[in-house]
Amino acid sequence: MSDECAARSIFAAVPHTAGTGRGVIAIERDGLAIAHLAARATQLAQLTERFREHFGMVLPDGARRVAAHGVAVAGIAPQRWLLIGEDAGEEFVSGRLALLEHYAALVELSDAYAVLRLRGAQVRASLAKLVPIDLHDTRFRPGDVAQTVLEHMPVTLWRLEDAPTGEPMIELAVGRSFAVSLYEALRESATEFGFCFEPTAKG
Amino acid sequence: MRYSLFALLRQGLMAHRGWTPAWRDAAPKSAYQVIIVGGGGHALATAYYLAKVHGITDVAVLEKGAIGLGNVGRNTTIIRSNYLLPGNLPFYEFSMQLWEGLEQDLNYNAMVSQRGVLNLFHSDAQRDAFVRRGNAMRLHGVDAELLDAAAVRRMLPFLEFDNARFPIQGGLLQRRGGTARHDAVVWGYARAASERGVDIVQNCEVTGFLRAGERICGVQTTRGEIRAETVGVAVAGNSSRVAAMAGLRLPIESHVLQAFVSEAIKPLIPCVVTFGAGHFYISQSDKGGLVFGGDIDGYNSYAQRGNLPTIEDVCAGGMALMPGIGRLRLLRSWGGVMDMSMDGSPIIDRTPLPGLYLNAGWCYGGFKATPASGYCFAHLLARGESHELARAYRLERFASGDLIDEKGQGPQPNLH
Amino acid sequence: MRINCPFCGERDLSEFSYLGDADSAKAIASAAQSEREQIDAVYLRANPAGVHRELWYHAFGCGSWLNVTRDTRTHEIFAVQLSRERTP
Amino acid sequence: MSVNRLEGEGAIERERTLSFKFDGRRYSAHPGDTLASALLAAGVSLVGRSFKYHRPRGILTAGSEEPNALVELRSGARREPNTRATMIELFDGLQACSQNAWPSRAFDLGAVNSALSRLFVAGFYYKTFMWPAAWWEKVYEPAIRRVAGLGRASAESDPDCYEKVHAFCDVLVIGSGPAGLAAALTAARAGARIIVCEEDFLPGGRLNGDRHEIDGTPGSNWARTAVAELRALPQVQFMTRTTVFGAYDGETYGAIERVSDHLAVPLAHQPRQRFWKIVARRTVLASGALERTVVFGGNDRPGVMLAAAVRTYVNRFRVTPGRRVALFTTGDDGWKTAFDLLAAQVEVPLIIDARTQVSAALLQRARGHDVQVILGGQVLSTAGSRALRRIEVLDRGGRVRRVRVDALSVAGGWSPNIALATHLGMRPRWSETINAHLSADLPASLCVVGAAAGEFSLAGALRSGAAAGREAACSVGFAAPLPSWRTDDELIDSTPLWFVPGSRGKAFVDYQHDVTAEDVALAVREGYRSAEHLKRYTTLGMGTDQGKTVQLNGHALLAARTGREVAEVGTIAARPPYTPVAIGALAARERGRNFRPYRFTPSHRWAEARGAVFVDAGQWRRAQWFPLPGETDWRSTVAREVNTVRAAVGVCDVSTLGKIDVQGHDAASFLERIYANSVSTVPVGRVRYGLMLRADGMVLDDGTVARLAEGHYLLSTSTAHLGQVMRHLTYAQQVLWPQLDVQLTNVTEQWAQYAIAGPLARTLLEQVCADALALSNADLPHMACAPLRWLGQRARVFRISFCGELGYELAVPARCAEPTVRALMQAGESLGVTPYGTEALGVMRIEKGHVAGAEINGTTTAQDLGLGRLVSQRKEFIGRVLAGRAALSAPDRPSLVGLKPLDPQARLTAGAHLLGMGAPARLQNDQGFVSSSAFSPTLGRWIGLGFLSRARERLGERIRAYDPLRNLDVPVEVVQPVFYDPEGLRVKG
Ligand SMILES: Cc1cc2nc3c(=O)[nH]c(=O)nc-3n(C[C@H](O)[C@H](O)[C@H](O)COP(=O)(O)OP(=O)(O)OC[C@H]3O[C@@H](n4cnc5c(N)ncnc54)[C@H](O)[C@@H]3O)c2cc1C
Ligand SMILES: NC(=O)c1ccc[n+]([C@@H]2O[C@H](COP(=O)([O-])OP(=O)(O)OC[C@H]3O[C@@H](n4cnc5c(N)ncnc54)[C@H](O)[C@@H]3O)[C@@H](O)[C@H]2O)c1
Ligand SMILES: Cc1cc2nc3c(=O)[nH]c(=O)nc-3n(C[C@H](O)[C@H](O)[C@H](O)COP(=O)(O)O)c2cc1C
Ligand SMILES: [Zn+2]
Repeated sequence: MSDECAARSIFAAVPHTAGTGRGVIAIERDGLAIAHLAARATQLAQLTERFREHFGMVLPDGARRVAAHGVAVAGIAPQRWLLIGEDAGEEFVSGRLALLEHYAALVELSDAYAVLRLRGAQVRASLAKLVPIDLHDTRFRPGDVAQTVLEHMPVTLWRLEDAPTGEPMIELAVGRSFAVSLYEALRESATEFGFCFEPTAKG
Repeated sequence: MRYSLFALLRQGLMAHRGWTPAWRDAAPKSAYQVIIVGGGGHALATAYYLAKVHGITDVAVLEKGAIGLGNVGRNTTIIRSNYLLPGNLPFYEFSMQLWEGLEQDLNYNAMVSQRGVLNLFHSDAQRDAFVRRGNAMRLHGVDAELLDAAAVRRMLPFLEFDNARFPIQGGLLQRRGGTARHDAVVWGYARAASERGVDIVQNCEVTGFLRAGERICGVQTTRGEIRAETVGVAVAGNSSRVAAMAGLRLPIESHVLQAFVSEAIKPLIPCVVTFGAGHFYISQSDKGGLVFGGDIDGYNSYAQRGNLPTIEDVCAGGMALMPGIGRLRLLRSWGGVMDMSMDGSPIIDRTPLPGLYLNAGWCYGGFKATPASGYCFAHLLARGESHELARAYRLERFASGDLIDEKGQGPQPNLH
Repeated sequence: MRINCPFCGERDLSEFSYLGDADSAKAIASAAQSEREQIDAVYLRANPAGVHRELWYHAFGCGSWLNVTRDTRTHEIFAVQLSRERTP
Repeated sequence: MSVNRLEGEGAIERERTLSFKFDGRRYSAHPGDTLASALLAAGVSLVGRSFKYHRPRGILTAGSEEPNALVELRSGARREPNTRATMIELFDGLQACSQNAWPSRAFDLGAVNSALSRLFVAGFYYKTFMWPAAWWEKVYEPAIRRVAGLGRASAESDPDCYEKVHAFCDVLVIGSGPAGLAAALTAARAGARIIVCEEDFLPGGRLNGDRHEIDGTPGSNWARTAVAELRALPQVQFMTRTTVFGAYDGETYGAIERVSDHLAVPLAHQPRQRFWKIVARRTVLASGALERTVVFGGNDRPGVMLAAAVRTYVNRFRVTPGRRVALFTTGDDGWKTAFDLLAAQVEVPLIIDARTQVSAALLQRARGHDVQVILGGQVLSTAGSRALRRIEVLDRGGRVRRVRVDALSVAGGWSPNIALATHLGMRPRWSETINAHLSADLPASLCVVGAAAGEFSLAGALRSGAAAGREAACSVGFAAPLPSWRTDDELIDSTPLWFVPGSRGKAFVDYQHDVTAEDVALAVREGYRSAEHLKRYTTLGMGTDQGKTVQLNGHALLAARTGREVAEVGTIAARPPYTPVAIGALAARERGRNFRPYRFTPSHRWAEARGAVFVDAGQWRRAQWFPLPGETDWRSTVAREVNTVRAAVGVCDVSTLGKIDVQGHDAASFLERIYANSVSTVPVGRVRYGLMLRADGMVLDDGTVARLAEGHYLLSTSTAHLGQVMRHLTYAQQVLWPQLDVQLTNVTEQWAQYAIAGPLARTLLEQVCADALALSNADLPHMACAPLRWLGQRARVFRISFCGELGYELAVPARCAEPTVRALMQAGESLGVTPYGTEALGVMRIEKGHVAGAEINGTTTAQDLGLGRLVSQRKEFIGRVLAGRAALSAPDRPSLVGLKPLDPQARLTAGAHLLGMGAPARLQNDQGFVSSSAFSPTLGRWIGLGFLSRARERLGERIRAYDPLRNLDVPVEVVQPVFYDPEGLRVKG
């Protein structure tokens, strides 16, 4: 029965490629466990300490993302982060509640977002048509996080280390209700460069 | 000199050498019975009605620059009386009636064009709100019609009906609404007031008030002190600055509204169309330019210019409504600084300081009010008490709770 | 206009929403005030032509409220602070 | 047919020929031509007619400042009126038509206006057309409108698309003339991130139009090399066909790239134009200067052309505007035109220089040719019906001579092109040196160079450009060496001649709008003496060209007529856009269905498959109702849905409601300050209805407050108000009470939520989750909530009801939405379950008297809404004080009532006003209005909610619901606002 509720593609219904070439490749990132972490007042220091002990990472104090052992944490606001687990199950949040509860509010948001990983030589050119921020190599570096607006939709972006091919890789999260409009905007911006879309097979 | 076709023909024969200045460019006297600060539409109309209705001609209009270059010279010229609330509706309808006879009254063609104002709606809820407004209008004898989508389509076939994000369900139409040639309104009132003896003093900035105890008894200006029994302030957009000279704080923020005109084209848009859901409205000027606008920029400003996000939003609204204007070109964009009041409605009232009266808070809707505002302000200045039609426009209403909030946005001026 | 959000960096106007004069915000918080004081705080504004201290919300960014000091004649911005960290 | 095409090399591809049509006639041209150069080459000098007098007009310039040569380009849905022939890059198959002429441009009936020009002076319409009053809309105005306007719009939807790009750079260089290129090269070599925007399709600016040498090579070659160097650098973006149209706050510039305008149609996946929003740390404005005309009789005749434009046509396009071309100049620069024409073997019979003295070098050079030079001369008038045939020249001795020419080039002096340096409100400053305005009060990030800064020599342009490029690069952290280039010398002396006083015939100060020197005099006579009044009265400078080539002359004339200096007259603000911009480009992708994003609930596809009809709720698409096969009338569908819920059970997707998670040690006391009613007393596991007020005491929103744990609440908001509520809460948290320990998380997207309502709701739920949760009244009473396992996931159930039946809301992680709704439908099949939409929900909430958006409209207080009893008197909360203002509790203030037509068949409509039974329909008698109405299937009649004065005293009274807009006037009874189960027993069932 629980199979039914396994993570599934939010994008399953959309057409998959447009244009020719592979300037922009979008891969749906499903199965991520996501939680919102907000420090309790006056508990930041303890939270940071606890977090370091448990995850082996220092909570970034700006719009940065760090990752270790399949868990990433991205600063999205003063004293607020998104905690992202790769292929993590339900326990990702519940299992950590006890651990962090005293220092932070930890709220499950795994289902709140549609997340795409974008790569390809033209990712920046394509995104430049969509978001009003500077994505230049030196301005939006690997590990940087940005929340901004994409055609009236609130989005969060973070840049990963470049692909082995040297292509930039950027992940983009949007509220899941916007997924179709986001997809359409992305496809139109990328078609001139060749757009490949790879939703999750499970869809 | 009276304006007429005959006068024009006669002057044509003598190379138009016989025309005289439309209004006297007066130098300030040392004292007047009434001083009106500001040389915009409201101030000039006030002066005119003071002279015409109340026989008070010892009046000076003091304008810091040249008359008519404030908001009255930069608005999108829409006139209408499609208001909802009883505090507003009779006032604006009276204004509409004054517009209807204005040209003959002033002997100046202000090109009042009753080509209709259509407000589009896109949902049942919006429709019901419009119907409520339309019914209020009808209760006051104002014309209002409810159009369904098919009727809107017949009237404006070039709107986006088939591919719209927010499909048009219909519209509220006031046929008597329309536009007027804004500059001509200024010049017409100036000429008519000047003819009746009013001094129009340009390049005369009011920089302070003269006081006798609590009482205001004149103004300081860049052209010297001028005394007066009564001082009326009608400086739209700058009301807070002038009030501050008298130590008053007002329920007003100054905001910028941008407006736009396209290159002139042959007639395309027969009426005024407003697309509330897309923050866009448009009409076509007699010269052929599409005159359009949208929301205010949304932050306190005295800069008389706006920024790109609003321009993008307005053009997007335009394209969402009328995808046929895509290849027409925007010719000029500009901004005006307006008094945004805390409930979106104006103030015509005495101030706590005897001798000082205020006409302010017109937001983006004061052009259409010009005749009635002048009429009622003149009444207040002449009689010391509010005109019946402007009774609701009191300063005290914010304290008492008698707000006139057509949009229900509350004390958040950038949302009105 | 671009506002330098202390958390997100410099961002375009389109990401922000505006509230207005920062001083009136304070008065709203102290509900213990008299009706007259509340009325003044909620409705009256200095509305200066010049330096203005005002509140903005980084709606499409980090969700922070910002205290911005700005010239209303030129739109020049002199300072931006997180409201929650503002120095009184 | 290329009668005016010259030999030799220019910037056109002679080997290739393009064909195009103008007014239906076929012509040929070459790649690199503009429509203007191609028409000139073909000997077409008459291009269109003017606005008012329908005067024949030709081509005055070679750039975007063109006032005369406006055409309708393309046809059908792609028709572009008022397009400057000088800016149209020729493509094969191009079609264009002249404007404002009927039946043809050569023979135009509108030209009778010219004969009536005695009447049609500036502002004539203000003085007439006033009688009879009703004729304005019927007769006068339509006539005026028909003749006004130039081209015709296509009313069809624009078939092309546009896109917007956000760009960032260290240095933005506007213009690619010598100054711009020098700046770009200098800064780029240092390593700065650079964007260069050039309006023209050929970079180089005046280097293409003039014959210059830089470092021993022709200027145009130097430009080509410089551009190649720039283009090769990775940190440089070099864009041609790109006009920077406006400067905005925050170092933001708007630019339009005409990606496809030089093609018949855009290539696949390419936009027609691209709108660039550029944020630049530094900007170098190298936009050059604009040449002015001189105001003299007939200065508008086809064949009269600005001198620099003549050079551009000759040198760049290898076209001459005529075969016998005279020159009328006010400075050294104009002479270059004569020399270039002569070099191209074109006859130059006459050089008229308004100055009485010129440098010997010029005279020397002229002497080598068969040219007559008149110093201190002036052109009084021109002649020729559709093209220039003759000019009349006054010499210093007072002699008038007539000279036969077919073109006249006019060099009235140069005005720095500083529009972009004034968009932020800077007023330009008059320069006595160059007799024109220069930019002033520049912000630190902006630097003006080259001719735009009044540096009129080539050497000066290069020098100032390089210096600015270096300065800009340094200021953003790059060290740049200063290059230098060798150039030939040039003479740049000039003395302005604004107008020729003894002009004969009409002398224009605004070509497009037919404003003449006489109009200026008339305006002055009538008191319109400030530059702004002159503009508005005569429309001087208000055309598509914004008076770029001639407005200053108009001001000089105004100065002379009013006894002032030109400097005293002031300037007219240049406003964005610098040149007109397609509205579609600024909208970019936001049109049609892309105007705003769509939001879909997690089970949208299921609803779609189920045949739901959707409705827009803000950005959301929500299921409005679910017709069954055979149901054709939506009312019967909704009635069935309501009846099913009331009698059995229904399921409604309420996922769009806002959901906010609130935690923290101070969560309770925080929420106490937010809500008007008490929420800290809600026990864990319970839900309470909550009301939030704005600071002014009006209701902001209502919703539920569920307490999940001691310091943990979950709030719900209405769909429409989530954004506002979230903003309000964060404001309270961060601005008002930052010391409180509160964490807010918007969890709206995380949860799919379903209302399960009806007497069989519990039965239905039990069938699917009895093992997970005890649902009895004792275990889960009304207004309780509990967690449960659902389909293997963590879920929540809330025992709440909007529709007044026994009801639950089941919240599940969004991924489980479809399995959940399917499971519910399947389990409910035997119970007769129905999905229901927003319409049925709306009907049922009216039956229950619950307020919604139509009632919570920003002008209603808790009391107005009949919720006064909820408002706590014992605590401080936002809005408490001001809600107590006198007028807000006045007894005649309308408050919520129920309304029921006396006639059970009669329809009640929202928007109707409420009047006393016998009272005449007048505003004074208005006592309120109907806010919501619906046909209640439960009651078998229309019912409504509304606001009525003195409502409390009037229950049972009969009044009218007056809706003249819909031709309805319905007697109604005032009743309690709860029509159904007033005791509220059913929700407890
Ligand atoms: C872009 C835009 C579009 C609009 N569209 C419409 C519309 O379609 N319909 C509509 O009804 N309304 C519209 N409005 C609103 C309308 O223009 C104004 O409400 C109205 O014109 C204000 O009244 P006024 O004419 O007296 O103001 P103004 O013309 O602004 O007059 C005020 C005058 O006071 C002068 N002044 C200021 N301070 C001093 C001082 N210290 N001493 C001396 N003089 C001083 C100013 O120079 C100015 O001339 C619009 C406004 C704008 C900005
Ligand atoms: N002898 C004289 O009296 C005199 C007077 C003026 C100019 N000049 C000559 O003009 C040249 C001046 O060089 P320069 O580089 O300053 O100017 P320029 O005229 O050579 O170049 C300016 C460039 O800017 C572009 N441009 C203008 N506005 C633009 C905008 N908004 N967006 C994008 N592009 C825009 C133009 O298309 C043009 O290519 C020199 O060659 C000089 O000799 C001579
Ligand atoms: C109804 C209306 C129509 C206008 N039409 C034109 C026009 O056709 N051409 C033009 O250049 N400006 C037009 N304008 C704009 C004015 O030139 C000017 O920008 C505006 O009045 C504000 O003044 P400012 O730009 O000097 O601040 C129009 C303005 C209004 C209000
Ligand atoms: Zn931020």
